[in-house]
Amino acid sequence: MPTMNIIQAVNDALRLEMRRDPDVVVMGEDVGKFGGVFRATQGLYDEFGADRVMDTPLAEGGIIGTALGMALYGLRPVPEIQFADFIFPAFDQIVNEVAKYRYRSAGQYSCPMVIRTPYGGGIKGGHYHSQSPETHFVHTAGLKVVVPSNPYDAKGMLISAIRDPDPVLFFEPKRVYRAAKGEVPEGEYQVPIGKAKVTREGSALTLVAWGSMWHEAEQAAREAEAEGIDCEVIDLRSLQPLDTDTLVQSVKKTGRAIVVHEAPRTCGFGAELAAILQEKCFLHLEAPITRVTGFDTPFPYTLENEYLPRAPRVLKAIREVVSY
Amino acid sequence: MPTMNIIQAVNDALRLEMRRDPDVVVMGEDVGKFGGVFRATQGLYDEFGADRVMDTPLAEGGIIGTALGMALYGLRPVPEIQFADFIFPAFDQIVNEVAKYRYRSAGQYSCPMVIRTPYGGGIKGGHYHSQSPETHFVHTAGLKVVVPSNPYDAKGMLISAIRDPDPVLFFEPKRVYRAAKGEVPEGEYQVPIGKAKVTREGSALTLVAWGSMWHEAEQAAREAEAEGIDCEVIDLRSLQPLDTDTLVQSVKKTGRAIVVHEAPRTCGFGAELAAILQEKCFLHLEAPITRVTGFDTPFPYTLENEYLPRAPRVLKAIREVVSY
Amino acid sequence: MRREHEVGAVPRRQRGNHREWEPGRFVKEFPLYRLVAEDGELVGPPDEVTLSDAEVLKLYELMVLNRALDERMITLQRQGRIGFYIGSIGEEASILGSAAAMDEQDWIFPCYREHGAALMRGMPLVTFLCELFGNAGDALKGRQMPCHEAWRPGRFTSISSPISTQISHAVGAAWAARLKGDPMVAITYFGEGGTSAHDFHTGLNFAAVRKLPVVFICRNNGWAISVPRERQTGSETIAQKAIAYGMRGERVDGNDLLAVHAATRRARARAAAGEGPTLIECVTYRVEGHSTSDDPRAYRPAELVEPWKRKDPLLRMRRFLARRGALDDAGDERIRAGVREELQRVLKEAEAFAPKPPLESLFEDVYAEPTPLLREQLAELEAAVAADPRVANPRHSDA
Amino acid sequence: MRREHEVGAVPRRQRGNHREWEPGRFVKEFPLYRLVAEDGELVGPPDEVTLSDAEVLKLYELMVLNRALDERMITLQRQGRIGFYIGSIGEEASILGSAAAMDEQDWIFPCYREHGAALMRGMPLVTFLCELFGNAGDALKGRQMPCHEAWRPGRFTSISSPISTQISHAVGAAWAARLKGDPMVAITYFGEGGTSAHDFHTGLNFAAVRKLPVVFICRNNGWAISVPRERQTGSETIAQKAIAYGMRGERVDGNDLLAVHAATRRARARAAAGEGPTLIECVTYRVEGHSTSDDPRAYRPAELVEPWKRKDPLLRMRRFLARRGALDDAGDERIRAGVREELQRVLKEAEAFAPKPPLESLFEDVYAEPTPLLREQLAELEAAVAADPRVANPRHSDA
Ligand SMILES: Cc1ncc(C[n+]2csc(CCOP(=O)(O)OP(=O)(O)O)c2C)c(N)n1
Ligand SMILES: Cc1ncc(C[n+]2csc(CCOP(=O)(O)OP(=O)(O)O)c2C)c(N)n1
Ligand SMILES: [Mg+2]
Ligand SMILES: [Mg+2]
Repeated sequence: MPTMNIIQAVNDALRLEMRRDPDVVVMGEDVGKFGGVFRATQGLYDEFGADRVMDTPLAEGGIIGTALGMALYGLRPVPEIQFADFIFPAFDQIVNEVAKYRYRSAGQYSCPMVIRTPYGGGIKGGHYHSQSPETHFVHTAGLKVVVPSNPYDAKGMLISAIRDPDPVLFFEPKRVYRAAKGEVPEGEYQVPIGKAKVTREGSALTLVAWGSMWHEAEQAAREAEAEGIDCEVIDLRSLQPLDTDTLVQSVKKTGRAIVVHEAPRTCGFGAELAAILQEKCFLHLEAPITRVTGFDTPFPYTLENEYLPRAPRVLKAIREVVSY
Repeated sequence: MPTMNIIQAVNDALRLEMRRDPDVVVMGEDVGKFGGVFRATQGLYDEFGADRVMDTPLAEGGIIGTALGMALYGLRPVPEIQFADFIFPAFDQIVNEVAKYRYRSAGQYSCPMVIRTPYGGGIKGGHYHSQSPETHFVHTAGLKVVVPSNPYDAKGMLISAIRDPDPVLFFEPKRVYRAAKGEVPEGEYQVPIGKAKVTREGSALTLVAWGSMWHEAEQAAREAEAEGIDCEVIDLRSLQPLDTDTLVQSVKKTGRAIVVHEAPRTCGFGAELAAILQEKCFLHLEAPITRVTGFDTPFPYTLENEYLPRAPRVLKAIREVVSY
Repeated sequence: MRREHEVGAVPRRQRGNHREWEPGRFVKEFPLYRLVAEDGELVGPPDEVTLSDAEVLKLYELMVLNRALDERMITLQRQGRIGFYIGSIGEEASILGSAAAMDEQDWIFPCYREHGAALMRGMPLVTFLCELFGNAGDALKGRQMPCHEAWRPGRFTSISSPISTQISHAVGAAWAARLKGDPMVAITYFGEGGTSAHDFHTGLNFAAVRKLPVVFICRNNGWAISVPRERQTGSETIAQKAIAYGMRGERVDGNDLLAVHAATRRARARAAAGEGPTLIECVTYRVEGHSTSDDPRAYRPAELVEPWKRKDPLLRMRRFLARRGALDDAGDERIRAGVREELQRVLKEAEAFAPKPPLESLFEDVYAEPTPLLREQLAELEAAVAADPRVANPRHSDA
Repeated sequence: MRREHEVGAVPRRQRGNHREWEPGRFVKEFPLYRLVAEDGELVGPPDEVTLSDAEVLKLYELMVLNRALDERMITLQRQGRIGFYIGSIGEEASILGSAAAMDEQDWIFPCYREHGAALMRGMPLVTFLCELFGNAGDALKGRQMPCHEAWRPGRFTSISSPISTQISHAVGAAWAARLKGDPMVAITYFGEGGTSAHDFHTGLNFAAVRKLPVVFICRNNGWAISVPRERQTGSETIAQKAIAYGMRGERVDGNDLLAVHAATRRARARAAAGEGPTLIECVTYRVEGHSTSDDPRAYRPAELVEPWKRKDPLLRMRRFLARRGALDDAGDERIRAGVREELQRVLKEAEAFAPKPPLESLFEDVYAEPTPLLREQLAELEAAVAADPRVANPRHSDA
């Protein structure tokens, strides 16, 4: 099996889906000849031509609005938003239009599309090249939201997302775009949307993370192991729909849970997980569900490592939670 | 003391602040001669003239962007977004610009403004005249978010918001715009931002709500009282900053809490409250923090009463939580 | 693709050339295109008429239905039988003239006044009325406010309230059709207020840069709720906004059914031929309030409306048809009586449906398949209704 | 306020009048305004020159500094000493010519290439460099990416990455100044890519409908990262976009410092006189990559760039000054040497600061006063750093 990084895996998934289905098209700023500022669409322009790999004017609202129209008409657009921080000009189109189109037309129309966008900190991007806005979209009924942490899932979930009948926000962890490498099967395969993955079994507590922060959670778990603390780690992968069963099963077993995410803590997705877990595992909990997250400030530049909930902070929380 | 409804209280606050401070200006769609589609700015155009009560073109992004520029230059703009559902075209300006301006310039600049907007369901508004998007803004560092439930608070908090050095989202509960009446002092007074109010003392459980849903919580508490269940009711009023002390004190006392809000449950503000309360009151809890909320669907038209977490659903939850 | 700046010849000793727009320049550059005068006389070049008298008569009948529908529904709203209504009184020619100029396979991306176009595209009147009631007969399962219909079989898309969002959808559909090699041309509607919105700008820009087959119809009816056109934009005409995109623009008498039809037909033909999109400004007037929620007396002097009542598009077509001997008073009365009867009958039919769609419909169509979470929430709601009937009946609940 | 539609005279027998734009029409309608030819000769009307030779010389010096700064910082980035850089090589005349045309009290709303304007407005070079390092000397407390400076004392506002958001800020500030009776005129910068963004449309529309004192400078440098101008908009010129708003437009040779200055000066005067805003298109070229993150070889043939190297704005001013006897080779060398030395010295000064701002600065300025939540989070972070130094030092942490 070839080894790929996440960018290559995304690129591979796009290529395979475009070969399989002529309705799949890619669009966005700089995705054409240039192949995207992170090179995720590299080579697609040459293989599929300017008609299916479309550079657009600089307007995210226009990208999503026209993608919606394409989807209504029967294409499967895969718009790229260059950085997740720049998704907000398209926010109205996403939450008021894309998310509600099927519902408001009672299923007469639908607009499946996959909105790909690199998210998160750790690349010295400051305020506007580091944000993790997943919560906004999880809160919006009608959207699916997924975040792979590794090349295998990135490829398999992107293929699933493109074939999904609903609009999917596909957040790519740009901090580990190149660093996360792994074996990826050639050819097509799917990783189902809505299924979390237990990446490490343990009994002392449950660590829940996704995307870049899954790597920090894993590292913290490794370090905790050295201290004799036996963590279970869950890579959430899909935030909406949520694999509540896997989570609840794990937390009922361990009695303790820590959620790790980059976005600011208040109203981050960790809040939802804490709310659900305390509701569904109440009688099993031996410590409060704890959140190790970004702080409630804009994303900083110089102090980004202090800001990010990296392994040392997770480890500290692990120690505190097991000794609660 | 005169009796007012919420619209009149808002109008009174705007008038007083505009008289006090020539830098306070009002702007938005239809706020001028017409006085706003809900008449909240009625009479201001006649008293203060077209220069301080400004009808704008139909573009919420433009309204907030220009308000930001005005605030930088020293005015205190109070932009109105006609319905909270239409705030999304301004989302980028609010979360990427207004919220971050002070931080990113390290305090060189600031852009205090009060974004007034009617929110919520119950007026047969369907998808686009019913939404409760508060979570998005609470999640965004740099913004304050308040929601009054009654005329007294509406006036006092709007005055506080206008004098606040930070940008404030001021969500007005349009379902009870006219129905919620009460005595309101003449002249100026402030209700501090960041302070919740215990509106009913009780020991069986804590009901937390804000805006329109506070009225449902109160009604449910009255009905529960008839059944011998003694609820404490907290009108949150300010979501960011949050009066954690008042909440924690109450829940430590009662050991049980229900949060009521209109927005979809997933990642709604109830999730944050549940997360905080289970964290801070863990050893005091006798039942999971429970959420009675809107469902994870777009806001419906005909079935809006089924959708809204009104008193009967709250009452059912009360019975369940006390007998957990 | 030429990638070099085209700077043109640079004249020497050329003076500062900031363009001032002499008042009236664009009114002159975009003269109002009219075929039929207010008195019904054909005043335009006869070879530009794109409708036969029989076709005009059919459209006239639809205009009469549209008008009667609007009037009846406003009454119904006042009686509390429906919650809201927004219609097109005075703007019928702009809507029906343009919609009729499109081909069968073309898609319509409406604003919220184009109900006549939905009916033209085969939406049954009873289905439209059920949408207003939001009852069990509503094709939208009671989910949207009145007047937010969608009709897929007629390629009439789904109306949403946020202004101008439909514009880029039309552009995207046209783009898709071109990629698929289909001869579809998209038409989309918006008000002059809608030209201030974000999506107007991006939609027109995307369409022009790719020369996509779209016809943009701006119903310039003078008002955006209480905001007059002069407070909406500093441009003299809406048509001139086409220049910003390198797109064709045209200004048309929006109360002249024949002119609107002819202009749209031409724009459609050019779009289909790969010559790109056109922005058509239909100059018309919002004779009534914005919707049943509005009372224009608070901001608009009645005198302003009077001249426009005389320009009524129905009257003009009636006169036109009369002059051509295609419609006499008796014929007109027959049309009106027929419409009245149909409305009466269909209204009864619509009101016969159960007032509410079923509870479980609340959770359908959020996704193609309900998620586990939504199934859980349905069960929760069903249990709540079972425990306390007030959950589904506000009369027992509200304080 | 006139609230009635102005329809103009309606000609009889008038033919369908959809406007086609003959190719070249707008290039002709907006001829490139130039005062100084590439060889340095004054080719425009001498009475339109708005700068003395001494002033040109000062601006030339600033251009040289700006160029040297850009070149040095690109090197620094390659050496890994700063994380990112985005400069204005080739666009200096567009930026400095326009900024210099504004008055002292005017506010500047920059895009992200206007560092020269920040320096012109008194931002100390060392402060600018500290921003690039994000170190303890950074006036922004290390919060933003390099090249996102803000300088309040010089009324140079805060740069953000999202494209064109600053445009409506400029409009709002101008509106505020008018309400306060201040003689302030706002100037704002954006690229031709930025004209596709939402905020371009709303900003220009708001400004024009209120005739606000704003000067809009579009640096049309041909590229938005890899997207050429032809894929950005279907309009022939950017200047013609002014027509959509009923605003003045002008197309200027953006590599001609004197032309840019004169055009901006006129636009400023009109704005100050209450005659409303102007859109100025500065035709220039992005000679380098978009930023240090970009490599244009992936999408742009080198041949395209060559002609623009000959149009270098520094070269043109040097020739102009030489012709006027205001600058000889020795003088030029003195300027360049001075700039090199200054850069060297200030760079040392900047690098002497501690590499990081203090931990607590992370929680300042979110609000005017930190909320209880933020104080709690600071305590949490301090405890974490105390417990494990790796929290503040990635080298010990990353896998
Ligand atoms: C984004 C958004 N902002 C505000 C509104 C409220 N609103 C509804 S209709 C309207 C005026 C629209 O005027 P125009 O575009 O001219 O259309 P007309 O009603 O005249 O046909 C406004 C402000 C809305 N629906 N959407
Ligand atoms: C809203 C938004 N979308 C995308 C980007 C990424 N981006 C940064 S610069 C740029 C191109 C800008 O081109 P132009 O406006 O012509 O300015 P120039 O760089 O040529 O000066 C893009 C797409 C961004 N910063 N903001
Ligand atoms: Mg209108
Ligand atoms: Mg550019």
